[in-house]
Amino acid sequence: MPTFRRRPHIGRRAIGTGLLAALALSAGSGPAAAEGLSFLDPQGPVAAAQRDHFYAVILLMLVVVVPVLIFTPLVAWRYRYRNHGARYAPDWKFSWPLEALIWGVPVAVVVVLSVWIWQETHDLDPYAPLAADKSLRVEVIGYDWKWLFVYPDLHIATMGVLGFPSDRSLDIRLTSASVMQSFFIPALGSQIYAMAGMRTKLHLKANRPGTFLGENTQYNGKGFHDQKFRARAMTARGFTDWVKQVRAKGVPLDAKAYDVVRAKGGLTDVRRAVAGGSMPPGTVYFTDVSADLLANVMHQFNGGASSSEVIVSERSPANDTALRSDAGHAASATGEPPAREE
Amino acid sequence: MSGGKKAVGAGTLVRRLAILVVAALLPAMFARRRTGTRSLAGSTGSHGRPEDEQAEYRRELGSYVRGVSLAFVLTAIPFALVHWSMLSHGWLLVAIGVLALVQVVVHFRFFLHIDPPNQHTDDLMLILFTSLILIAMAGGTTWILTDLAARMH
Amino acid sequence: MSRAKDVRHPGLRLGEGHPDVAADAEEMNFGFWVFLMSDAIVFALLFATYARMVSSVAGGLGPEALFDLKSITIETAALLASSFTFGMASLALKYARSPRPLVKWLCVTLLLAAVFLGFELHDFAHMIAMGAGPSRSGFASAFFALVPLHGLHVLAGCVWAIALMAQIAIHGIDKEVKLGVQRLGLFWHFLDIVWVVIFTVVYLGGLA
Amino acid sequence: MTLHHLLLGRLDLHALPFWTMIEHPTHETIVNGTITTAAAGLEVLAAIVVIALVTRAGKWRYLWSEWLTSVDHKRIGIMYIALSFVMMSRALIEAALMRTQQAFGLGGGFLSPEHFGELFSTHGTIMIFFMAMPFLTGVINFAMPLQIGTRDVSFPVMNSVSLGLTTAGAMMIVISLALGKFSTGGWSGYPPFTEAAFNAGVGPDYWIWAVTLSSLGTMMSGINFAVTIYKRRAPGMTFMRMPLFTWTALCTAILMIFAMPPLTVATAMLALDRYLDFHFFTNGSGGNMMNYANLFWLFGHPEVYILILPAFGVYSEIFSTFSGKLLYGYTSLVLATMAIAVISFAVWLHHFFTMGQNASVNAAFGIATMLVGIPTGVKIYDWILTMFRGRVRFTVPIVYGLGFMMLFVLGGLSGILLANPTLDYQVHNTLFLVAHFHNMLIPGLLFGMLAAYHYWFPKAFGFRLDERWGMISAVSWIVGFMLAFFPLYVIGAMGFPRRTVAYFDPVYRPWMLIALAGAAVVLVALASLFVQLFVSIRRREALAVPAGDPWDGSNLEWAIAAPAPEYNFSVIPDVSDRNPFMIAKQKGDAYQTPAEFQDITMPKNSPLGMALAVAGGALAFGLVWHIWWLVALSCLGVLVAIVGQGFARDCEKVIPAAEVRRQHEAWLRTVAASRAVPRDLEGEPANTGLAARDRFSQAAE
Repeated sequence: MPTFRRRPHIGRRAIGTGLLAALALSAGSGPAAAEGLSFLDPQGPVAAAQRDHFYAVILLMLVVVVPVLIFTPLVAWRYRYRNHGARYAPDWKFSWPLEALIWGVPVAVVVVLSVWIWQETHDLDPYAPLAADKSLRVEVIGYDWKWLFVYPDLHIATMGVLGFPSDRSLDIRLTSASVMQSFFIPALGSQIYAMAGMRTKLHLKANRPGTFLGENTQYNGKGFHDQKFRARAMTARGFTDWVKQVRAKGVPLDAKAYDVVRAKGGLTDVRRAVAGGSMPPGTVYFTDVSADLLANVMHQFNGGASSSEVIVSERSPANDTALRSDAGHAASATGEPPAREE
Repeated sequence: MSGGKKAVGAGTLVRRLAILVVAALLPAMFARRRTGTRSLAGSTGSHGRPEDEQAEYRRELGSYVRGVSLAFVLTAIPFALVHWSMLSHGWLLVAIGVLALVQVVVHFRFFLHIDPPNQHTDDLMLILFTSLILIAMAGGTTWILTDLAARMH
Repeated sequence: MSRAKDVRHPGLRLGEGHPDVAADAEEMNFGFWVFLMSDAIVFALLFATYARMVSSVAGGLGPEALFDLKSITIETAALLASSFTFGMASLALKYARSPRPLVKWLCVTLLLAAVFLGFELHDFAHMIAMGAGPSRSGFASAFFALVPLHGLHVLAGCVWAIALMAQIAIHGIDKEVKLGVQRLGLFWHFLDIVWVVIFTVVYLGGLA
Repeated sequence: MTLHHLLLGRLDLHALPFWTMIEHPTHETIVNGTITTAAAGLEVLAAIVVIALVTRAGKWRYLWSEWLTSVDHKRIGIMYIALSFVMMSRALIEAALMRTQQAFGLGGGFLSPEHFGELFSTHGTIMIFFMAMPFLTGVINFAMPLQIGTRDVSFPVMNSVSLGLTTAGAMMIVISLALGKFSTGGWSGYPPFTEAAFNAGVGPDYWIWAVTLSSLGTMMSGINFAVTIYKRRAPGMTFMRMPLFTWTALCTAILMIFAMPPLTVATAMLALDRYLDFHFFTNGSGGNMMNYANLFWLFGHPEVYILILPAFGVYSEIFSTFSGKLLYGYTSLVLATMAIAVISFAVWLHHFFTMGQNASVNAAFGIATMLVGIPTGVKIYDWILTMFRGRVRFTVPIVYGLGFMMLFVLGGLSGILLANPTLDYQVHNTLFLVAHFHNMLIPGLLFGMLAAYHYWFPKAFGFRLDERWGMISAVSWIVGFMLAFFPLYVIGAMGFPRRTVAYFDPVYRPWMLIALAGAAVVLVALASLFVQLFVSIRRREALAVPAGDPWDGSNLEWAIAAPAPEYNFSVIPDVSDRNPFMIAKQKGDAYQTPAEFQDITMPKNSPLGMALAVAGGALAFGLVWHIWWLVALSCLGVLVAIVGQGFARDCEKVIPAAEVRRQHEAWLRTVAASRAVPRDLEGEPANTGLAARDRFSQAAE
């Protein structure tokens, strides 16, 4: 497994000062700007490597770009029609040394870039696990117009917020229950498509606790712009507490709740329908979530279950109860919404 | 690899036969070059004489007959191979693929009259360039989609 | 035109017995070749799609259950023979003094094409009857885009041949008819090549 | 099935843009309904005004016989460019509307998401298929046959059919504004979003048929151009004597021939999915939407070079012409052009790096993509070296050219960034990408086409375009572009997805406001173009260049009168060099009376193009609205038109030698009466199209 390399480059930082300054300038203008928005202000190793690569490529490209920016106006002005002092050689049309230079330099640049591409692409392959640590498994399912984050080992699921501990990497599997979507947390790293009947993979990690913008970047209809979430990296302790919270405040993801999830609509619609008033704003918490949910959703497009059968779980209820008591919660404490009683 | 084992004995025999047939056919195809150049010389110099035209007609007719015979043979072999499962699955695919390629060349040569020595380079370049693009597109598509399919489970 | 003497375009070369077409044939035939090559890309992509989707049967029937080699054999024989009879039509155009042999060979070609199309339609009906119509699965969709498209091309070739015979009836064998027969010839032989790939990739490959 | 369905399919009152607003009057429906209705109303009004004006002037017959049925490559080219201007106006207004929405989009804005979706979809579709493609097709149509010294393209009637089909496609988009809704699936129309399961309405169907018509037209244009260049060059014009623009036209044509089939296949499969319940790209039942991405970009990437290459050719012409100097590195430029054309077929995967293929596949296509950067970089340096030791005149085309070079390298830089799969994983689908491709297409394509418009306009109409308004427009384009798109790089790097109607983070707003200002400046640029045309027509006497060579050109197109005669050349020239006209001028051989004139055979007008435009348009309309009788009828119409064309005889007319002689001699008298102007008077009324040989040295080669 390729472990994660991070090559410090002093020069790279300096180049991006302009862009970063621009970012910083605008970053001060709103409260929400405190959230990690961009890989230029990376919050995880993947994004940091991408930023370094970004600046490195820019720096190298300047070898070709800067001469154009200098010589184009310079030559045009020096050889303007009225400048009678400039030499005029109307028949001059070729020079081997210059030819070698204008082919040679771009070729050299591209050779270097190609080596970089090969290395970086393999190092940062989203399918490749990040480190040998015990990663947290998260399964992401795209609906119109929200993401469902399933924690198959914890039997919970959330919407609107993706919580995870910052000391563990995230092992994400993705699919879509609708059209194609693209899952993206810029401050942490790569985006990847989620498609119906197919499973893509992504590995991310945060450096420290924080809250970052998460979104879908592939247009999927009228709720597209609203398909955002917060990626919340927490301390190990904080994560445990958060999971308890989810269990406490969440509602079971049964067939009825699932119908709400898969119906077209935004996060607010789901919140309203499952009466998630006790949950923190902008989130929906689910408990009793089948570990096979993602597989079932995928299967449904590959000649398998109808969409109403997706949530059928193979886990025994007893097992489920055991898990719940493990977490130290009585089922009665979950604040089940009345709607579920029917 | 369905039914490969039982057909191996007969398969090798038929395979050798097929190779022999193809090997015998190939020279026949390229033997046409000689007569091809001769006919060009003939037609430029001696237009209008009925006996020459008659010869020219017979030559061209012969070319079509040769082409269609080759086409039938090259079709019959793979159909027979598949019908009687005479080779193992893998070899069968290779054999019918190769035979199809040979037949495509036969069609180009005898029906579409693509014969390099007597050809405008324009047309030949066009066909070769098309082949290049075609391989890039179809091959690339297969490569990409196969890779994706493998990584989507 | 100085280049008229140097006509070495592909396809049937009418030679010096037909000086009226020489200059135009060069350009027309080359243009038609370019079109055919563009069309070849269409088929190539359909083949690639088919190859990718052949296993996407979505629980339905696959090639080995659906294809009937006997019928394919007859279709193939008819189409290969029609390529030969079209060659005869081309020779008739080049050498015959009257339109009769040309029309005769075109009619034979049409007859063979009708046999081909008839059996092909029969195959399709058979597949649909077995519940493998185009909306059954990705495989069936890919099949019903690729093979009938070739059939449609053949049908278009037939319409073209009939139109040419009508033109012969009205205008006789004039320059336009000669150019038309030449190009239809290219088209016809091209379709034969596509069929060779179809019976190899789709039918034999599916049954192998 | 009711009678209504039989007659009108699914077309009913709900198709009208104001109907929803009347049925369900909410704030949102009223705002969006009013905007759409106003736009549709303007469109209908414009159509009525045009019809009324033509009728009042009694010009229908003239329009029909001189333009619509014309098979003259120059007129077809001009009509293509006119179509392009009309469509560009609409798409730019849409762009400005989107910029306005996003500038005020913090927490909402005034447009509904669906309306915004239609806007970015029509904007993209129009700009690619009905602005850029017609523009470059028009320029190639107009200039290429003149440059290679022939009288028309190889297949003049097919040329008119190409125009007809492209126009029919454009009409689909025009109609979609007034009847029904356009797709919201973007210009690339990715399924399964555009499948019937998710978008059952007429929108995706409008998109499918508009694009399909256009791609058929483009493929025919490609065949036409390639065969023309292969078979119709003037005697002596070997490949390595062809003007650079003709070279790029050839490469573009080859790309058109091979890149359009994948698009046709992709849209046809999508149509089969939607109409006949096939499963190519559907969710489930064995469908595979990844193949759509694959097929679409098999077309889409070569398409980028179809768009850019002709502009590269134009820049080669104008840098040489307006520097008064031979083109530097001709062979280099030819090789670079061919290299770009070939490599462009091997890079398509970079449009979906994030789909999940393995690192080696991604890296391979990333490297292939960067290879394109090499010949492109070489070209830029070749043009700088063309100016080097020249005498650069800062005319409108050169200003576009200089703006192009400075801006294009920045776009190239962002392109190289995007070619890295690693970085694409970050900026894919964001406004960074949007900024990048606008950065390539506006300076790369549009500036080049506008430069070409300015450069060859005198050859088409006999008078120059006004320099002052041209300059205002050029500067506005450059400034407006920078203001509108540089902020998008920043916003994109901040993770802002493209196609987003509204946002909730105020951090983006300042940049959006700058971009809005840029859009306003671009609208000024557009308006200036129209003012320029108007002013130029008013001043056409003062701007006239009947002698035909206003810029001291070096290729064959400048060796004839302006406007060019129908048959282009009184006698087909013999070419013995590159830059044949420049050499003739230097030797004093220009403006000669040929030893003898011959009758010229030209193709007659043909209504086939118009017939297929109408039948094709009706077919598409019937398919969109499920009006099956119209579909059947128009299929029949197409069949009859095509088969009928085969029966047409006597399609040529003869222009007698005496008439050719008369026109040629009249032109020579004009030349004799013209005052040769030195280059510093190039923009003055004194320039009547005869160049003084003041600053050139002797032989060129």
